[in-house]
Amino acid sequence: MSRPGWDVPQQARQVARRLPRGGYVNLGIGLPAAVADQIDPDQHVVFHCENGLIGYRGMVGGDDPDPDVIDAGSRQVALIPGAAVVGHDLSFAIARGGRLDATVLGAYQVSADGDLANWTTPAARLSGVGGAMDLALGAKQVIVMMRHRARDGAPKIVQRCSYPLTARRCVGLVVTELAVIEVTADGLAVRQLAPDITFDDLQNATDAPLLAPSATP
Amino acid sequence: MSRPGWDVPQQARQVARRLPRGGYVNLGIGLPAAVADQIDPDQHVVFHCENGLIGYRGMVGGDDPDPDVIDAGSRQVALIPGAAVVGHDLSFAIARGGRLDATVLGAYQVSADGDLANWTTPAARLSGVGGAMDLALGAKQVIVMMRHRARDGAPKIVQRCSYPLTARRCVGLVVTELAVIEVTADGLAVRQLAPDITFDDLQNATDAPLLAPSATP
Amino acid sequence: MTQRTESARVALNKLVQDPSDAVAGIRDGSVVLVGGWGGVGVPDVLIDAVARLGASGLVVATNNCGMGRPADVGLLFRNGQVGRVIATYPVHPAATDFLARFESGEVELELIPQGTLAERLRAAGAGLGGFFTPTGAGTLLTERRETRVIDGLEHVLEPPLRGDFALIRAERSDELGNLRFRYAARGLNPVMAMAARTTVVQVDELVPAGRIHPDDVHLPGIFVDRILVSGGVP
Amino acid sequence: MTQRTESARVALNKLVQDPSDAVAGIRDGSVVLVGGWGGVGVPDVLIDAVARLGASGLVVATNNCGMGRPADVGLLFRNGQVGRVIATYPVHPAATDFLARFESGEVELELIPQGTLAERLRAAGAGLGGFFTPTGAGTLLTERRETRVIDGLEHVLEPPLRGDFALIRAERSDELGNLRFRYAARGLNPVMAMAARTTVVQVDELVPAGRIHPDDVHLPGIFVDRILVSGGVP
Repeated sequence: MSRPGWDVPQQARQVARRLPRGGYVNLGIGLPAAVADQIDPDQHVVFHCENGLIGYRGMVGGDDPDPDVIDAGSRQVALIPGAAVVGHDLSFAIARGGRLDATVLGAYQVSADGDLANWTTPAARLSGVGGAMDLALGAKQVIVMMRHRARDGAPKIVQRCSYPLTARRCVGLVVTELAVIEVTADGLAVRQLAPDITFDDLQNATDAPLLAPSATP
Repeated sequence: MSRPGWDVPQQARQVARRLPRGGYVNLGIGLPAAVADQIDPDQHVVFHCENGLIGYRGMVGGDDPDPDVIDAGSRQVALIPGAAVVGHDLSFAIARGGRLDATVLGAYQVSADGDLANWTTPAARLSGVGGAMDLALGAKQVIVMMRHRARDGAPKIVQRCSYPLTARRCVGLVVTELAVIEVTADGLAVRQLAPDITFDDLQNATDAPLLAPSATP
Repeated sequence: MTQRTESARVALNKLVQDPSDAVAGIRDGSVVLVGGWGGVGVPDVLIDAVARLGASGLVVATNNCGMGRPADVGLLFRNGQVGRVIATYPVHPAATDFLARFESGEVELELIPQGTLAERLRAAGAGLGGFFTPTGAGTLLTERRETRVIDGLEHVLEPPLRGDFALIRAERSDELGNLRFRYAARGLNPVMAMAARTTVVQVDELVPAGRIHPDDVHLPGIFVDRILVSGGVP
Repeated sequence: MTQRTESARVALNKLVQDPSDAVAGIRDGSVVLVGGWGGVGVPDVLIDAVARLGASGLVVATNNCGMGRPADVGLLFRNGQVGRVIATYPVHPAATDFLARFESGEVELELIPQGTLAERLRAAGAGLGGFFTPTGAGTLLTERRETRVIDGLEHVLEPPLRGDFALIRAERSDELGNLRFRYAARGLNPVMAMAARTTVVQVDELVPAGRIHPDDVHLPGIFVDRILVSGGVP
């Protein structure tokens, strides 16, 4: 069954091409992991993983998997020439000390003013937080990569988060399978729509009001 | 002109033989540096230097001096097999985190209850502190190695320090050229006298009352 | 007149032959820091030895709560040995033993951000009394923490996290306990070694003193008390 | 809507050819962290470049205040470029330039314990708002610090020490700025690199990316902004 909008590799490419050239970028678990597979090597982005690997890429044909070379979701990856390894203390000093140009994180909810909720739900009796709070607060730019709606169809881009927050006013860009949306001082500005998606489709799938591409500078 | 009591190598041997077998020991600048030259290798003491070298020894004939292998006083030393190097952050985490079995420090004054003054004098307009406070507070045992009197003849083992303190109640043992003195709950207990020194000589050179060897358990 | 009463760490004779000797001294209620991140850097033989030891009511600090491997930290939950766990990501679907104990109320969970876990361990190792961090401020996870606004940003005061024991894993050790880790298997292992009163390392390979260049040591042996050479639980 | 406004550190094009480019941006009043401990690990070419640049009223953090070498931190005192210095051991007899400026009241000194200097730098690098330490509590050096009794021991609250620039020296760098240091020349260089908004490294040798094994990197290039290859001031 085909779903509307970009598939995961296409969505990951939308994130990848917006990453700062030559920047250091952390990728969270889940959908964001796919960005490492879609980056143009000429962008010279260096990926940081919370586990202490700095400088990795997605596996390609011919790569030998190494059980100790994995990403945040324990997926096999490969190291680039010039990679470095640190322990978790230094890995998170990097994240918390403001050294990451961007982090790409999954989310349960993002609000119109960039609040992020991505570690627990009101119904959850048990949650994991991992590096979400460290990264959301420490990275220079927080990019959310997620499905546009929750499994039950509820919009995840909301006027105000109803889920417990990870950090306030931290998200700068949201990339879903339907669109690329920037969090601006004026509101949520649609920067790009997936080919088969109209602005009205998008607004219908979104709780917070959106600014149409033509209406945004 | 010969001075009474032990010479520096002899004094250093008095310190060295009291270091815990197989222990990690920091040596301060000045007189304490000589302890590295006098240790019995069979004690397997590992010397830690505030500059991040762990596992060094005094130079012996045939050693090649290396400009980057120096002790806290910038004196050339050599590394033992099994040496390790860390940065200052980790070197002082070791000192402050309680990993050192002992530190040997110089002093201006030591009080009867083990207060240490070794970084400045009341007259000084300018002082250096280095790692003195970190080590005095962090090491499991603080051994002071110093001349028994100041250059002006003033006793340095005093009832109460008149100089600004480095740390309170930290000194466990004082080794001067005249004697080895332990700081005990009952007072300053003389553990050993230099060969040509009497207890009365020692008491005359000392501001605080001493417990004679026979009077101490 | 020493201020600290921990037993001396000696550079000598750190090698232990038997897993039970490696974990000797862990008692009911001990605070045990368990290294490993996901499936890498896991001290499985030491965890297995704690399971055989049978101490209970342990307070365990760990990144995960089990990944379904034969002897990861999940084994301690399966055995009912854990009273409280401090973890960052306990929700892996394979952490079924933890889940069962958590659901039944037998295990109390303190969930903390991963960077805060690493920093609290390091603070203990560095002899700090605590630190202010903005991470987690204003969230459910830090509701009981003291807060302070520093440079316009809300911070929480986090205490050091000290362990009675750290169980860690390294690729290689020399006779003095100088360690090398391999890629992502480094993880929390070094900071946990710093934070514990007694640090036990499981290593794949032991080499003579001097074989690891001093500038190539990842964690100096001063943080290591016992070395067990073992390639892992079969 | 980013929270931090520092310019991006890029993995690309870190190499600079000229010492003046290496220190470009240091202005009157900049906070400059200067690596080196005693006579080792001293970024002499970078210090010399700051002397030629001529910025004044600098706030300098350093272990020593000069050892009488041609281009150690003493040169900045000789030139009258330093307004305030944060140091642990400024009393070396060869620190004559510092001494003269200190005696005349031109330079203000903040004397701090060496471990506190390292820890304050690291706290800045790790994004902490400050930390409690027992070191220096109850002494003249911490009279103005907030204090708190933790576990029965008096602690002082120490703030992070962030630099606008760090000038450091390493033995070797690869093209991405991954660094190796040599023995005691490591010193404060890595934590200073962590603590500065812009970190400049003087290296003896540059090697291609991939030449340093990932597990052998002492300080990852993410902390390094500019690389100058130079064997030192002649």
